Amino acid sequence: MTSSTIIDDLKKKKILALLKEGQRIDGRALDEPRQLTIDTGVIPKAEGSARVRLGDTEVVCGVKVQPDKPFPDLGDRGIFICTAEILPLADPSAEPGPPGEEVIELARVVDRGIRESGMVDLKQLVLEKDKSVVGIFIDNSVTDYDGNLFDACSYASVASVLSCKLPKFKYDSSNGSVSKVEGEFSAPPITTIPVSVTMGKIGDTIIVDPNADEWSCMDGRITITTNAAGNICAVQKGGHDGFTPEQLVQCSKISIATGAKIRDILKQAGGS
Amino acid sequence: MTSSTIIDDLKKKKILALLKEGQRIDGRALDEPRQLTIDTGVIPKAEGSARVRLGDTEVVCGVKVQPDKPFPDLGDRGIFICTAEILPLADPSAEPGPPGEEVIELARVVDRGIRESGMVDLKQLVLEKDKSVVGIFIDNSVTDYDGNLFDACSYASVASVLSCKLPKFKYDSSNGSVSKVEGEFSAPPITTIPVSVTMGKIGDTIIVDPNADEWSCMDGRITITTNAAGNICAVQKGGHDGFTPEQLVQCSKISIATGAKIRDILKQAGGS
Amino acid sequence: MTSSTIIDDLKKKKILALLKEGQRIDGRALDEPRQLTIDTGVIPKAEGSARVRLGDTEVVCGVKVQPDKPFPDLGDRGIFICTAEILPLADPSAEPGPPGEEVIELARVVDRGIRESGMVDLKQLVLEKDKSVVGIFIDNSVTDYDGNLFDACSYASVASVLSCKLPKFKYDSSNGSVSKVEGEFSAPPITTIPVSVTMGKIGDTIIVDPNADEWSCMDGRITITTNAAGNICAVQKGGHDGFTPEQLVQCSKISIATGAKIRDILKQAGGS
Amino acid sequence: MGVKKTDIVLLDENGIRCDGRKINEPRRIMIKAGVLKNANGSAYIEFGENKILAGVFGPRDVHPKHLANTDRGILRCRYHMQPFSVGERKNPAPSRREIEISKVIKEALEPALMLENFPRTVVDVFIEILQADGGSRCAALDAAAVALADAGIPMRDMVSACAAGKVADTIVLDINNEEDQEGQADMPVAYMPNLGKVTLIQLDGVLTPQEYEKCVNTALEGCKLVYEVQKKALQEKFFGDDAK
Amino acid sequence: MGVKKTDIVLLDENGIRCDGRKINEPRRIMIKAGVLKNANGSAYIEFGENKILAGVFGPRDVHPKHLANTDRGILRCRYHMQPFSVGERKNPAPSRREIEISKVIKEALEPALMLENFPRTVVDVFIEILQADGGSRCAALDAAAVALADAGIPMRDMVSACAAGKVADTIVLDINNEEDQEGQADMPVAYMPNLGKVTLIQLDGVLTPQEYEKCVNTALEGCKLVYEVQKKALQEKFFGDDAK
Amino acid sequence: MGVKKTDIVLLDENGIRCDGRKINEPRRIMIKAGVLKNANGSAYIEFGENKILAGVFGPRDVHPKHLANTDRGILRCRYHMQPFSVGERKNPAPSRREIEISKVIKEALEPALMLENFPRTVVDVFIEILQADGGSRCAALDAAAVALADAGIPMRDMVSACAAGKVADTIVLDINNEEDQEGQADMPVAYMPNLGKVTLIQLDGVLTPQEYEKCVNTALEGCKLVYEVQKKALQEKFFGDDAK
Repeated sequence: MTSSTIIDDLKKKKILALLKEGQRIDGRALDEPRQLTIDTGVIPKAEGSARVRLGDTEVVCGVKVQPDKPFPDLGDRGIFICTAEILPLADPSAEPGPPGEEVIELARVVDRGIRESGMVDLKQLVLEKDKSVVGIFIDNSVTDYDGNLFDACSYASVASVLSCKLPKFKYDSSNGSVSKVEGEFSAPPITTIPVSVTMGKIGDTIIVDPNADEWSCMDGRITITTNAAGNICAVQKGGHDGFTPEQLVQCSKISIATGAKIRDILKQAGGS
Repeated sequence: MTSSTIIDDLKKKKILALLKEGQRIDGRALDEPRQLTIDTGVIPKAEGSARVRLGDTEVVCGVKVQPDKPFPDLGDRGIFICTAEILPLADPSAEPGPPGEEVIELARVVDRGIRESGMVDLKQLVLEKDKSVVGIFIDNSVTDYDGNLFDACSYASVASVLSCKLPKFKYDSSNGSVSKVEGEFSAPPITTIPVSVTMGKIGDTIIVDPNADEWSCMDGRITITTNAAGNICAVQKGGHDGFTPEQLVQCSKISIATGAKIRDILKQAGGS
Repeated sequence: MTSSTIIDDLKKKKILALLKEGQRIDGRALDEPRQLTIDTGVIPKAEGSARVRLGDTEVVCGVKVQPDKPFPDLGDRGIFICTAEILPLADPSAEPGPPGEEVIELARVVDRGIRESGMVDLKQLVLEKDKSVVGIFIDNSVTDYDGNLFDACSYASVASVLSCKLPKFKYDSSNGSVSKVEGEFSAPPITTIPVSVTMGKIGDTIIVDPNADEWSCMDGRITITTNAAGNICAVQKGGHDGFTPEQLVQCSKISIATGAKIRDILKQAGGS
Repeated sequence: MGVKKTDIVLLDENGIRCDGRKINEPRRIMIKAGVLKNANGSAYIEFGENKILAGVFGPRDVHPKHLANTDRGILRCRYHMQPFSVGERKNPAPSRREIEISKVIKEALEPALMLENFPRTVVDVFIEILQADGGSRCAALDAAAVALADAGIPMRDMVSACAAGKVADTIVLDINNEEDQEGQADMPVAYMPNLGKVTLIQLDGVLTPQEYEKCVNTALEGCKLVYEVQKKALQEKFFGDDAK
Repeated sequence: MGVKKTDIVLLDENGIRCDGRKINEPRRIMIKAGVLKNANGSAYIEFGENKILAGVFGPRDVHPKHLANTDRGILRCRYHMQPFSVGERKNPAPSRREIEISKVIKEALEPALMLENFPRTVVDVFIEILQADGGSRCAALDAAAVALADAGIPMRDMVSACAAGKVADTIVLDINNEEDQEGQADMPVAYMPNLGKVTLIQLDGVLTPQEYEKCVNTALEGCKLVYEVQKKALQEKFFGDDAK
Repeated sequence: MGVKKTDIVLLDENGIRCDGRKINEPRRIMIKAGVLKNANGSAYIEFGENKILAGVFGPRDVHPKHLANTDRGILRCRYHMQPFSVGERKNPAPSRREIEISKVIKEALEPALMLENFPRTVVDVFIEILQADGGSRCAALDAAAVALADAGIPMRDMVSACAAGKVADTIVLDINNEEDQEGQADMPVAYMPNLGKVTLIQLDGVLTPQEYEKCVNTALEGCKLVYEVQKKALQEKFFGDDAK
């Protein structure tokens, strides 16, 4: 491990030295995300799916749509659940087993960013109030790790949902059973396209979309999700250092500007 | 750890030396429990609650009352479940995680002492036979450890139940649903007040309500629960040494005498 | 551990030397299973049961028969589940706790051998199509280990099922409840008697029913289950070495011949 | 046919119990020592309808090592029910009830074992309930104690266990399943017969102080009867049929 | 009686909120330091209807040892809800929500602690929610920071937390339970008041960029109010009632 | 469209199967080596509708250390299905089926690996089923073997896997999903083509001894076809498009 630690140390020093001159280790501008490539429909058996590459981070996402019972007290809306998992082949340090706090935070932040934006109008997913609703289950699997899983999983989720074909279900009130109407599909009820933008803070420099090298030496982290109207719909700060109030405002502006560009890519990928 | 072990050793020798003269390390008589302080209603959102201090042992207990399905073959009685947990802030040696055998025994002994006494008439908690009953869930959380959790949790449970306001539920036989009748409450159907008295055996001396120092050096342990009629309704022996038959009778007498005094304190605290 | 390792090494060398001369350490012929002893009805409270000794390997098996909901999409057949557990008293190296991959494979291979043979006609175990069926739960507990648990558990399962008294259940379509008709029993709907034969490969020698010493030094393993018609209904290869195609055919012939002899013992034990 | 559980007469006018026993009569007890090949010591007991197997390993190294005690050996105990041992199939994962019983059995055996002779080691006692009836924890203890002796673990005394209880307002010996379900109190007791110490006592149910004392004493008489059966089992194992 | 949840008036024409508070008015806050005997430091907070206990152990040895860091101490944090702390009884096993909150609280406290002084050790913060109301993570943080100070852990600054949010199209301080359920946005914020750094910020709900900035600033005003209460609690603990 | 599953014609009068294949014709197979950046070796396979990713790490240190073997490297294998890989969403926790398949895949790969060269280390094979179809364990093995070669782990031989089975009383190559559900037997086989050894064989379903032998041989023919695709994938990875 010693030699790898020395290389890590050298890399960290390099990153810090470059940032002082406003440069990044991979040549990007401070507010420039990595190249984003999206393929949808990669899992034909799933109702929606996408493979997303954000730099060298890769995520495969699949959507399953199934009838379900609504949550208690939420009988007037469908179910929408977004998960994330780092597959053990994505990273030498990943281990099979129950998710740690990092992965739980990842899944919850991705889920919340999309949910709080109201992207999918869950009220249109009710088959029978309080009895039966449509559930949309979005599972993200990270297959290659190069930092910033928050945005990669968020984009994969959004693209999968945009590309999703919603089967038609029929509720039979005589016996409470639900059946699928073969061959009938519709687009999901989309209201907006949320875009997550994650920024790292190294020293006092804010960088957009940190790669794995930057991720491992950053002091703080903030993920801001914006909707199509340019409003902010979710924020999550992480990392062992704080942000000044001014930096928080700066980050919100970056997230709106960068979000708008990425929203165009997502729209195109989703075919809408 | 060495120095602490030496202190523990010295303390143990002191305890044994004092006991030979019929004295205890904190000056109590052999059959004298520590001061018992009970505050009820400390968790207003719970249907019943209590904070109990027994010496420096502290327990917070809350009662939730909810409609539930009865257990199979027990369709003619409500549900009554008592749990206990040692919070990790209660003790440097406590760890978060699933309960060990010590805590499982604690919870089961507290539960059994109250259940076997018939304190709550479970037959009065049936909403619709075999279909729907009222469940009383009593959760004890130990917040500060100074030995003898058995009695502290038992007193906290009893006081919480005595202070409990039972909501009124209505069973709708047309669709099997249960609804709460807002604003209507009653006292739980109490038949007796059980009192648990735990005794330690150090050498051949029996002491009541051992504190943490005594607990760590005792050889055997017995918890005897008595009801308001002065009868014995539950016994649990623990520890790595045995009791003579005569000691078992001696302990039963102590538990009846001490139990009567503590029952008065519980009655007062419960407002009955 | 050193001395035991030396003995193990010596034993292994002895086994290999003997096999070169076509002999086994316990004097058996290469294709000769150990003595099989079966007692049925050993657990009167279970609907079926057996204690099986295969050499010094011992298994106790019990069958519980209970009404259950059918699996989705399998509403026209009963439930048949076979499990296996190595009890910690069976073997100094066994540990209490969740089953490892060895035991999961054991249980699944035993289950599959019997299931794929169609031994029990599950279509005759339906109380009400899609609503209620009879479940047959077969639990094997290994009480003494001397190798080849696959065959010992399989024989115990088959003997338990053959000796099983199936209670009569009545489905009440008005409320969906199921009740047992007291005192009425029938034999389970048996169509064939499957026999599992496990062979080890040490070097290039195939031996039937390896004991613990042979098991610990064998290179490959194959379990072949045959039915009463002499057909092959399940195969499972294990171990860290492969088999030539010719060996696979050789093993299938051994399993048919040996299976026929063991089937007679099972029939007798099951009283059919 | 048409007889409901609650119609059982637990004690008739002649002092005869629902299974035909007298008030102070235990059920049939059969113990066999040394029944397993792999375990260092073992025993099989049939106590009424209970059928229980106990196996002992040790003294042996402790894993993980940090659990070892430098002063004395440790005792571990697992009481475990087979899925087919009860009326409705039991989930094989240990229940809270099984964990508690494992603990009280461990503490009932510990006073009899000279574990101070074996620092840094562990003795493992594994108890498997093949068929359960009333009083299974006492029967389990009886088998476990014989298995420990069979394993050659140095013991100060045997541990012998038997329950007493209250049925139809009467203190009776050795509660069976129906009496446990329908009766008024159940008190399992374990006893070291030569040292005169009670190493397990539990009680569920209500007793007056007088009944409590009588119940303890009734259970102790049962323990002494069990003790004779345990001794016989060990004699048969070590000295063969001549010992009969 | 007959009043449905959705009929709540979150903000009336006079700028008064559903619990009678003004837009910039926090709920009642009471903090007491040093409430536990066993913990090295502790605090109890009542913040609105929140009732929360925090206890700190450490710096102490790390178990298992391979988790230790040779450069600096590590911080562990557990935010845990009692089963009786919410309307419907909560399963005591930690939920994914509790695990996430534990992590963000840990990261909110870490910048304030001089853990570099205590290599190879761990500081454990245990937070128990006895009764939950809106804003429990901020209240938990406030108690935890006081408990850390009470334990004598060297700190660069206090950490003070308070939420702001959007209710009836208005930015308000310190969201309560009803406002959280029925309101438009909730933004918990933690702040080091002397170093001027935000160590926790989350947002659920939609805000315009202008509202976002106002919401941050409103929350920071709340943090400063909390800071005064935290200081008072520590003064009372260490200097007694004279400090009042 | 009113057509029920059981109306599928698995084999028509012209010997054509439900997906248009002939009796000895495998589904489309496409393998790509070296598809992941972090893994030491990797492969992606499409085999019919199966879409599977395999990644290899190692030889590397074993954690926890007591699992290490001083004589030879150990092989660990995980076969894991994505929640979205099947019709109904699958719980991501490994099922008993996945654990068994992981074990037989490990034992099918082991004979081909020269693990004796790497004592005290572990080679980890992670297989992720992105989309499942009939024969996923064979396809998984095929990808895993290529990933191991891609990782540069010394191998005695390739491992090539393909199933055969019985459908409409006929032995056919490479069972698809419908044939697996509705057919009479399924026999997955893995083969070291140069060493001539079968390293995995399982069978579900009933075969006469003659059918059994024919089924083995049919599967072996499939394995040889797969072997060519595996070699091509590695050539393309290491020698580029020229290799085509």
